[in-house]
Amino acid sequence: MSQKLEKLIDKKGLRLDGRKPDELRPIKIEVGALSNADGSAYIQQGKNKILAAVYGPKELHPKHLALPDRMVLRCRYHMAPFSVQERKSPAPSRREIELSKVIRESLEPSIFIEYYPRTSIDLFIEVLQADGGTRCASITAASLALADAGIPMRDLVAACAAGKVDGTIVLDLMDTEDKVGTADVPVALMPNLNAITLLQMDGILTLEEFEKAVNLALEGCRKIYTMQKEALKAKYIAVKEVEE
Amino acid sequence: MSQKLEKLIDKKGLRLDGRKPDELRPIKIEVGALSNADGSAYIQQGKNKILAAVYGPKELHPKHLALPDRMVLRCRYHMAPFSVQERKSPAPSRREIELSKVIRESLEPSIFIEYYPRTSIDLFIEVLQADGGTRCASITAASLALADAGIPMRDLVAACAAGKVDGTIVLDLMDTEDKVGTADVPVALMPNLNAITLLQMDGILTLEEFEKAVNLALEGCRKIYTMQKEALKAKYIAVKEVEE
Amino acid sequence: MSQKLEKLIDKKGLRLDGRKPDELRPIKIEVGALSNADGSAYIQQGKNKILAAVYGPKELHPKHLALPDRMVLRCRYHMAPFSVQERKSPAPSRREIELSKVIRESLEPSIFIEYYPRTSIDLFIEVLQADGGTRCASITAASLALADAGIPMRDLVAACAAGKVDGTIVLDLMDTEDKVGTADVPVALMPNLNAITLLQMDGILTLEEFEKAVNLALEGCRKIYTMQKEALKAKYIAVKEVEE
Amino acid sequence: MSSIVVRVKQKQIAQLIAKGKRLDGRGLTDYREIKVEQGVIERAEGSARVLLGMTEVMTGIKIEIGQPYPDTPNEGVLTVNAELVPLASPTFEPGPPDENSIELARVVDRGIRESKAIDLERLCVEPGKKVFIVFVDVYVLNHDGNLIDASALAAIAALLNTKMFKYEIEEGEVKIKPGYTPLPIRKRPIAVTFAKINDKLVVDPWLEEEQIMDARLTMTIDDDGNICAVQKGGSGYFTPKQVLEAAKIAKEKAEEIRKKLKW
Amino acid sequence: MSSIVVRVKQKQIAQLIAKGKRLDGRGLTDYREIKVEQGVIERAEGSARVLLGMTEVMTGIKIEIGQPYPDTPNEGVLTVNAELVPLASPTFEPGPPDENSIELARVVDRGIRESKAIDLERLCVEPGKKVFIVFVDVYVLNHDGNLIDASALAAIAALLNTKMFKYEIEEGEVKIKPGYTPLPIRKRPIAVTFAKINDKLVVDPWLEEEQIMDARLTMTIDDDGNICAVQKGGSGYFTPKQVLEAAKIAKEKAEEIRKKLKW
Amino acid sequence: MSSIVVRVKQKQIAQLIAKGKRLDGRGLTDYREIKVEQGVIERAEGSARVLLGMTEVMTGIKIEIGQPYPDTPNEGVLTVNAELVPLASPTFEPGPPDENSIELARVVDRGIRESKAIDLERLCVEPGKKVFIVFVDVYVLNHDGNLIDASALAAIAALLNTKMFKYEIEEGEVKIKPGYTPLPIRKRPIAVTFAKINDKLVVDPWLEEEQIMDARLTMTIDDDGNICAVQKGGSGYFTPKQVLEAAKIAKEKAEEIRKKLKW
Repeated sequence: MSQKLEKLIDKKGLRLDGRKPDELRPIKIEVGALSNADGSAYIQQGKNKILAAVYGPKELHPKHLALPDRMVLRCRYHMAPFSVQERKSPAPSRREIELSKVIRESLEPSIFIEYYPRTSIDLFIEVLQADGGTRCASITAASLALADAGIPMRDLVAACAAGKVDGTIVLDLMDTEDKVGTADVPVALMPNLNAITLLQMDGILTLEEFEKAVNLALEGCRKIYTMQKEALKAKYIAVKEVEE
Repeated sequence: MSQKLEKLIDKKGLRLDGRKPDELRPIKIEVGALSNADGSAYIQQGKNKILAAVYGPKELHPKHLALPDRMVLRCRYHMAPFSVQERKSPAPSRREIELSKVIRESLEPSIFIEYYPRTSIDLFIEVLQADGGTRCASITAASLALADAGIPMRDLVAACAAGKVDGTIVLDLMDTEDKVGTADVPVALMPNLNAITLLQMDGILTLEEFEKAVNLALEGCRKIYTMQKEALKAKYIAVKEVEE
Repeated sequence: MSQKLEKLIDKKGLRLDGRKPDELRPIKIEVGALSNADGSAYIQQGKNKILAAVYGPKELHPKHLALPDRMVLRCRYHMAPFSVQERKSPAPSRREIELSKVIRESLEPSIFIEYYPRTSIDLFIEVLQADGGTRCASITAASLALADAGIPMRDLVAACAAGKVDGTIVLDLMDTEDKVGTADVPVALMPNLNAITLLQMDGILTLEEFEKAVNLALEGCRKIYTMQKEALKAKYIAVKEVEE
Repeated sequence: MSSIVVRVKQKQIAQLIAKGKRLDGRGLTDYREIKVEQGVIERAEGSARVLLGMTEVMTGIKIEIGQPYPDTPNEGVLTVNAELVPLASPTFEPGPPDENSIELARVVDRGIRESKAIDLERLCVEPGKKVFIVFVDVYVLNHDGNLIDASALAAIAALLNTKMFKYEIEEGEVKIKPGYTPLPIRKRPIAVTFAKINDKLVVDPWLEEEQIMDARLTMTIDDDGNICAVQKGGSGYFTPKQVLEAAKIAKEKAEEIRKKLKW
Repeated sequence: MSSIVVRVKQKQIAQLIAKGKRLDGRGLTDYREIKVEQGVIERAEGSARVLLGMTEVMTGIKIEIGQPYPDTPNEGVLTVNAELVPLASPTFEPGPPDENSIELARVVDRGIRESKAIDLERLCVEPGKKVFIVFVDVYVLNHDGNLIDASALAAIAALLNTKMFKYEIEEGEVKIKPGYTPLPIRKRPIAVTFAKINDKLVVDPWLEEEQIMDARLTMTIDDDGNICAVQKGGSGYFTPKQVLEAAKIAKEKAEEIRKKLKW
Repeated sequence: MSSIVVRVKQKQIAQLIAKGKRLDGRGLTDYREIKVEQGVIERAEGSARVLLGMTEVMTGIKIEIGQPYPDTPNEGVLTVNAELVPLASPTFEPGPPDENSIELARVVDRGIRESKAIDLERLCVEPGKKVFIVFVDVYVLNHDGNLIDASALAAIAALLNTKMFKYEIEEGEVKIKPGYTPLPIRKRPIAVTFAKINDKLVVDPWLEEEQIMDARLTMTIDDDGNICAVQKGGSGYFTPKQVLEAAKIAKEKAEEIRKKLKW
């Protein structure tokens, strides 16, 4: 985060795209977007466009990686070369490898991994267009893809970032705010269990600001959770209608 | 070896660091330097600082690499990025791959490899600071790490180089002598068996000079052998004292 | 294919090396050129110099890649670093990976792959000097290497390109014609079965020109087929003479 | 599906084709429904999404300034890459491109390059030193057969949709100016792929047809009805007659499909 | 140790923690003994060795001249790399960095970068063309738990110890002059890591605690008591209350640990 | 061959050697038949093919213009690479160079470099900026033992055969002129390899001898009879006496072999 002098919040307290500090970007979620995957979801959050797909549970190869008492969740977060301003090489970057890990660890607490010993689930996330907050939007979509695949889960995981921009704590930073702002705090939550499964931060915050940012992000997670449930319902109703 | 005109030996016959031609650099050896390894040793020789660690004997994966009648010794010689003047990439260089091979082949003759069929020993060497003669110092330390791990051995392997500098055959070349000198002859020896287990040379030597250099290096090996045994003894006494 | 204005066909209708449009370059074939391989062949076609070697049939490792009802043919087409004008890195290029695939698929139809379930054959092709048309010459040699290894086959595969140069459809393009010409159509044929097993094209041709080029290439394949059979015979006679 | 059910179905597909019919009701030379959406990724210089039945391919174009190849100092550079993204099929694995994705990229590349679809000379900024590099990234999102035709179509659709930034040269440095110009496109090559099943040719094979085909043949056709690229694939063969028959059908089909493109 | 003994011991560790005690006698928010040795590798521009109990990390700093990033033409470049050297643990394998060493490097990097510990603008030699590149190589030599805190401490200790060569620019070329200046350091970020075991937070987990922890939380704190980096790890979760409690403890602990550094 | 037959044969080889004889009739210090063919690849700047019995190695030389190493700004660059091409032996695998091919390349490299066989200073085009890079690519085509001697011989044979293009410098750019000059070669280093079997030294081991040897020793000798490179390999050892004996034999053998080279 570099502190260049751009005005990210105007006199009325509104952000570059007209949002209030505690307002989410427009979100569109579609469950079951891909026909080959066992479960899938597509999310648009601002200009983010992200697909998540789940294959499994299935036998794990090579077998010596299988665990006798639990399933193995594998996760690949990947950005399309054309998803960002400068073309990204398709080889996984260090950033993508770290995000694959923290996304996996944000979803593992939600899965009854002990139900399927010796198996694996593969979770693939493709960022087709990136606009800040891709890790959170990816988690939101990936959790729905897991549900769509029929994996038994404790709760859905909803994710959202808060941060500090022009001295104000704001919700759901878009790309410019992420790059020019002072801090970014991505959070993932299982709302029913009040359990934070992802927490990162970069930037500079006092303890008080940090507390405020975490609480605002948690609020955002809860709003997104409602949308997740609607998206799931929409698919089930659609399926039911087709079946009838 | 490039032949630049620098004076490496002064009028009194002394070298840049004040040593006589047949004098070793100061050597400090510590056996059992690392707590996780099954055996380990640390050596300082001049400004060389090198750690060696042994894990094993243990089952070999993948199993089709295991040998029915002997153990497999695997060896990785590796330099820390900050060990040399210009930062070294952590990926193994061709030089490191060759040295891993010749170091392994200098130690194999000392191990009763037929005692542990189907198993492997992993030997890891990390050069934390390099000052010429790292392969020899690595062998000296690695042989102690094997002994510290309780691997049954025919003899310790002690290693030392000799070379030609300003027309003189000298012992234990340091970095500048290695780079500016005319020849370098690293040698490893099992003193009790009079067995040379490493021998390399680069530079230009007549047959007579070569013979002189090999003999000087062998002398160096025997001196180092004494220090190896003292270092082993020091550890056993220390252990005994702790136990009592 | 770039269209630079060079005269590739002279007033008499002859090409840079004096050939008529429908004439092959001089071809020399030797079966059994390498002693370690189970089958091998060497071809010179113009300045192309290519070796093909076959190892197998043999057990396939790792075993999960083996097929219960057929053999697996693996193929590596590779160019020596010194085979071309600018040194080629020894790591396989994308072009080499594609050619390995199409060469393999041009030979598979000729092998009774169902005769050896669970096994594999490794086919290695090394281009020592390249002069245009290496993929066809490689197929011609590789098919002989398979025969030399005693693999049961439906027919030999003979390969040859045709193309368009200075407005004329010509046979067996050499390097300059390939680079400066308008189109190149490599074809592989099992002559006894009238079966086209390789067909590619780059350049621009009308449907009529394409038909003409394919037919000319097929003629070339049939001529090469005759040479293949002679080369096989030559080896058997030589072997017989040695045995007697 | 159990493997017995699979084999019964495969037999049925093959038998129907022998009678000139297909399991999904198409005629032997019919394509599945084709949808082309151009301009789907705002952040890319050009983009398109193609649906060929259930096969889905997205292509994005990025443009950078870089060095020309030494042998074409006055021409921009075209680079085609294809990713068989693992979310598209249980048979796709993460990792560097395998032979299938490399072949796919190279067949798409050949159609664009050999038809001279892009006027590469107009992409030269400073001869021998600076040119535009056009990255065509083919991204397969759902694999239900015939990836070549879908990818080639998505690639040319994205190129037709591509806008380049304007620039001027100031003291040897490229300065970006406001505004855009379209990429100079001259031709719209279309790939038409055939599968050989039971000795018949069928156009636009879907996944289950690909699994039982003997061999595959792709003809790429330019706006003038010329052939600009051919690729045979698979472990079977074609007769010379089949090859020429395929060329004729490809010419007709390419003309139909080309109408789906906005220019 | 047999796996039964291991499980009995793990149970014991967890039960003790539930009662506010730890197997090695520490309180829940106590660190193991910390030793910091700065300047251990003469050949490096800066170096340090940190012992955190039996965990041992060495960090070396190398400085080279290279190109700035296009978006920060006036700033030097910071590059952090971490190697989980195989001699440090039977669980470390030789090979390119895995997700654990990449995460470790990136968490250490974030603390230094976000706290603006290095004045990168003073590392610019020629704007847009030449800057100093600071390589921070974290080398884990013995793994007994809490690698993040040991590595972050070794990194800032090595940076504080770093001397840069002096230079002048002659006809566009950098000429090295005799003498050294210290690297311009402004802040000393300290990472404080918590493990959650039996729903309690413990500070500075050692290896056996890490093996049974539900989740891990690292807070990096700068000289002013601000948070400059946070990282949650592991397959468990934290309650919002635990997160805020951890932030408060981290602030106190960071102040204590910072005293170990020579500046 | 069944493994019993193999073992009987190996025993026979070892027993014969103890008596000073070899299975193929050679004396202990005899080489197999050596054939050297220089100039076999017209497209390469230099090339040679060496047959050592059934061992076959081809070496090609390519020359490019590139940057010198920073510490030798006035010298051309020598790069030796060795490929154990998989068609040469059932034990060679495709893929990046393994430790055996790296050792092979580095031993060949050392002989050329340490004997100062190439006058690298005459390969400098523009000090510190442009020099000739000499790529020596060793290509093993059939492996029947003693790859080092065959490769070293093929490398120097190819270098002796190498012609460099002429050039002039016009406005800082290298312009190629018609005509060629030979590469400036000063020395012809020859590698002589010994196997230790049953405590005896044999020269030029073939494959079956290598399979039972205890250790391997290579001495590289220049035109003046000096030693310029030594490499011990294998899991066995040599006595000091054996090493000095080997050096003497190597000197004689190198002189014989050098006669095979056209200069």
